[in-house]
Amino acid sequence: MIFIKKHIPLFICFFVGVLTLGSYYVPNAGSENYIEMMNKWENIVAGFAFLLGLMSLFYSHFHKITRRAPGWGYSLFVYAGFLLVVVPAIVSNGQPMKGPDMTSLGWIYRFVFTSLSGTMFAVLAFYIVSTAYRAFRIKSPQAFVLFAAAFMVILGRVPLGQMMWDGALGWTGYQVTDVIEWLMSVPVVAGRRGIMIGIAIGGIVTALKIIFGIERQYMGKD
Amino acid sequence: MEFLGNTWNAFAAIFTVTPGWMTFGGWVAAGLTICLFSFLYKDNPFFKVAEHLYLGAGMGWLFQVYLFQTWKPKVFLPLMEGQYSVLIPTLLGLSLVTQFFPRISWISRYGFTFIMGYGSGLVIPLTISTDFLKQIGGTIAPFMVSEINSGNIMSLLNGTFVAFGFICVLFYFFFSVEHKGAVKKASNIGIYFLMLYFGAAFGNTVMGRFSLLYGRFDDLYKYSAPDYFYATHVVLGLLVAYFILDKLVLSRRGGGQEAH
Amino acid sequence: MKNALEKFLKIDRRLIFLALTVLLFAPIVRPLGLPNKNLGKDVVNTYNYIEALPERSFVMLSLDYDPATRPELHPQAVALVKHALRRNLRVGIFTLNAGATGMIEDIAARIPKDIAPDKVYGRDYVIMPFQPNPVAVMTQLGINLYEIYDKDRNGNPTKDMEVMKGVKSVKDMGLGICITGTAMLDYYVAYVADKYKFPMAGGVTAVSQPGYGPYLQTGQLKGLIGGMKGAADYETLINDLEKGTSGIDALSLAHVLVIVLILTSNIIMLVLKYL
Amino acid sequence: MKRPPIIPLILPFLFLTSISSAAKPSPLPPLTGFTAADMPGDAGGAALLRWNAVGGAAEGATMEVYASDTARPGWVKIAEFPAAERTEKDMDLPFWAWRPAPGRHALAADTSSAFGRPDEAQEIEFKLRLVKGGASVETAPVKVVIGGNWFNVSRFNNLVLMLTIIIVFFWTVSHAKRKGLFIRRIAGLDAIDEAIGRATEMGRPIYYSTGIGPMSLVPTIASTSILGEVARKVAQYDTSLKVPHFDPIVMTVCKEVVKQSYLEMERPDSYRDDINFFVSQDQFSFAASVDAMIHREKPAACFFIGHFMAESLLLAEVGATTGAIQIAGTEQESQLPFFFTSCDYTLIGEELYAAGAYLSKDPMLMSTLKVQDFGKAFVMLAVVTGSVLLAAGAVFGWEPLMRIVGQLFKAY
Repeated sequence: MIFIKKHIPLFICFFVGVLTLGSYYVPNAGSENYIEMMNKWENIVAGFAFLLGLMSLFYSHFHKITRRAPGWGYSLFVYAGFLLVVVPAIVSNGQPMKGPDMTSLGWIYRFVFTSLSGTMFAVLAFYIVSTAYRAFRIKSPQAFVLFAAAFMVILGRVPLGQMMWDGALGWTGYQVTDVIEWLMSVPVVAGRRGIMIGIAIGGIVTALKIIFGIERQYMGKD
Repeated sequence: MEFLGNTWNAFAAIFTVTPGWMTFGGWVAAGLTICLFSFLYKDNPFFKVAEHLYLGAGMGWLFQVYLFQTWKPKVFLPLMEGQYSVLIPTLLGLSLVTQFFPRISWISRYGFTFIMGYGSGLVIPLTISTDFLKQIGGTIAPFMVSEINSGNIMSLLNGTFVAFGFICVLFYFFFSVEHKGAVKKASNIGIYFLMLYFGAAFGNTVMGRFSLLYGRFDDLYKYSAPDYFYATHVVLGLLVAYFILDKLVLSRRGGGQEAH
Repeated sequence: MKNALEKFLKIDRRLIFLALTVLLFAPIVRPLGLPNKNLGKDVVNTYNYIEALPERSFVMLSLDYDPATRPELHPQAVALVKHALRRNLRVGIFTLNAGATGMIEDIAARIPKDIAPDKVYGRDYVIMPFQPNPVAVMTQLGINLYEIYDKDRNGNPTKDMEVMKGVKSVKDMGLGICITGTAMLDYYVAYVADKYKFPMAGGVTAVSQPGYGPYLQTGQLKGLIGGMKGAADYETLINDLEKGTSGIDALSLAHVLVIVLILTSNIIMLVLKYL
Repeated sequence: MKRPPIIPLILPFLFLTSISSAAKPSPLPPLTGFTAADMPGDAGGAALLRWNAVGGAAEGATMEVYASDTARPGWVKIAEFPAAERTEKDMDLPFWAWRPAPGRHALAADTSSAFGRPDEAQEIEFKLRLVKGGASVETAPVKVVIGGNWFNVSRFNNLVLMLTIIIVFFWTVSHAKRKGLFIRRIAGLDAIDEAIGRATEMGRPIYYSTGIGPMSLVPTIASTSILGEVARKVAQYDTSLKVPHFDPIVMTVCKEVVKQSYLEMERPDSYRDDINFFVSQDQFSFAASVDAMIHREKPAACFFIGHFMAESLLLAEVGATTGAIQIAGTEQESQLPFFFTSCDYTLIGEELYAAGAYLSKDPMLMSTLKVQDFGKAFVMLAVVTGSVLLAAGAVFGWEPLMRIVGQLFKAY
């Protein structure tokens, strides 16, 4: 049983991994046909991976409701929200627009989904301002450099900031945008690239571990 | 059969979007937006309801997109046309779901290994070329100046600066030698390059988050118009009334707790 | 004095929230009307690249953003569609983000209305359905896109469409642009641009914009539109001002507020420390 | 598509130099040195055409390339470009796969859009046509068999690098298991000691959050090792520790880790099961609840180490306003600026992994870190020598050197 439960999946991983890896270096028709077939299949498999997210959300809220966990009443709204989209979607056959007219699905998208998901992250703008005042401390030379770069960018991105720069430092002949462009194309490139190399090799090592069956966490416990 | 058809048509007719619905939409949008913003004052039931609705509605939207744009055209229709080879990826995909049933969860490994092996095989050579070889090539490219003139002096200077900073940052993240002497100096310079990067990122994040807020405010402003019967004003007023009432009730009970 | 300053430093944050609300809402009600100058270099590069494409070139527009980043990215997408269609290029709209389908629908509804009323679906532009596996789709785009995109979003076969004439893979396209609030552009750079030597540009949120510096320096990306400022710049370039321009104008006061707040609190800290 | 008149085959031999076969006398020089071969390193469907430059006559002239599938006769124009372009030097191939000759042109002629790309080899005929004004000259057709190849030689540098990484990886794994590997101590760990010391003096609790990542993420794994170290110190000094959780599985793991640390310090009596507690699986509710707790209890030290997203802002701010020593660490670049400005010490990206590996001595974490270090060393060396060689090549005009260095670090 362990053969079916563990060894075959690991072999599939190794086999598919090595063939796919090889397809980058081997250009011939066989390799191209293989990768074409895999692309089509993987696209469909990934289409079902979405069910994992859906089921785990439903499962955890179902659990909350049945156990009457604190705040379980809110969990009902998860299902309500789901039906609020799916029922109109089925009625309008998945079309948000029918010619020039909006369907009920389009209505839900514009007025419910857009406002909800747009606002969730817009709230952060407020926390940035309060952090700027209450927690942004220039207590070391490094923090000062960080602030100086942030200052330039915050100021230079908006028309009012550009006007202020022109008024105070316009005589230098440099626009604030020039400073930002230099910042973005020189020190930022160096900093980001330094971080990138480590991440890149970390990613390669993880991928190697997966192909060789060393990393198996994604498979779940035995 | 005809009865069923009629019932369905009557049901579907409820979902016809009329101008009245469009106005009502303004109220819904303004209401949900303000409920979420109310978290800024303090955590409250309206925020929680809207937040849970968001989770459900988001999943619902994804579900219908997958249903109509992936499962139907990529699985259902080909099967109807007799292309049974689609069954292989479909079964592998469905195997993922067994993860939720502990006794047969091992079946999901077939799907997972199929995805992970493929993804890992693809990513290795591409990372080497995109994030490794090309980044080295890009760093040294400015040194290829065949003749010195004022134009490429700047690019040479900037290129040197990038290469120097790049190496210093790499020293900062180098863990195999003790940070002493020259290595320490280099890594200390490296951290300033990182700070410039983070500073620029901070500045841009400010713009990004404010843009999102602008988008919501812009919508709220739209719904505060007379065409929408002042939806924003009314909803906001109702919520403020709730908080005042809430505070009064709490203080009568002997003081509540503010979040902060 | 010291006590008062300390108190001022620990002021209720809801007052700061209120200040931001006022400073961001006021310019929406009454715009400042400041001109958007100093266009970004990477935005201009994107614009010039599209300007230099021969007529009827195929431009792949991968719109991979959802409503959460709409204020930043939707104006970029609209401006790019306008520019490409008005330049008489063929536009293929793709998406690898399920949340984006509604935003694409919005653009689709606007094309016959005000973006380019003379353009015909199927001849000048086409909209493809959402596909769930980005890396598989990208790899296939470089070989033969019809194996995955055999039908458009309405279920019509794509192969015989006039807009797709002579287009089999990214090698037959003039430019690819990915507009995204996620890491999709990174995938496009590695899986399509570098692997198949395909010119790509990007439109990203301001948050992720600095991270693409290395790709721009090496030329792996031909151009980049970053955040609302990028959208405003692009609108200025195609001379058709819309939400991006009015947005960047409205952000002015709030940006200055942030700087004032950081400086005030740090000056108070200094005073407290040395007084 | 315009189809030129079919010209009788004069020389039906492969790779034969042809002579001009224009019917009427023309001012254009004849096209010479025309050869066709299979394009190396491709999936099939393309041929490598080479011909001699026509000198001054190229000015304003256009080169047209025609192909014909011998199975289905009939000429199809597959390419058209200014005659002065596409020299052998312009070919986008590295020096180990391509040796350009001066005064020659070359083209990778792709016939797949004209004739498709069958899986087996196909026989294709090619000819060139030089057009200038009304005049034109043609080469005789040349036949060639084209097909797919087994190795894309231009990706050789990539292959070598990949094999090197695999070898280094297995070497470090075996070394890490047998002898262990050296990793320097991260400065941030001293900051952790200091923070715990201060909390002991003040008699206030310590908060530690592992973030919102699941157990499968490396930052979460690293964070649990750091939590183990923190718990050891806490047990030693008998301070109070609180660990709010987002993910129930991470909580289970952390309970074990903390319990183990208390046992190691021989303080099992001080261990309480409620050190680790579950808060909420919702990003913002989690942040709001933890904020409220920190605000109420005013801890002496807060640790935010692991995978953090937008909640980093909310958490770091409240700690800063209550005056706690804050130590943060995350791999999320977009959150690092907030942590850096509002915390006393921040572990940046890989530093977090290194701290985790240093404390746990886990061979897998160690080996990954070592391969990363190897890669960084390689990059540093490549950048330094590469830029010196390129600059030297530029100054002294050694063109081949510049070409070699440039192409070594290019992806094809």
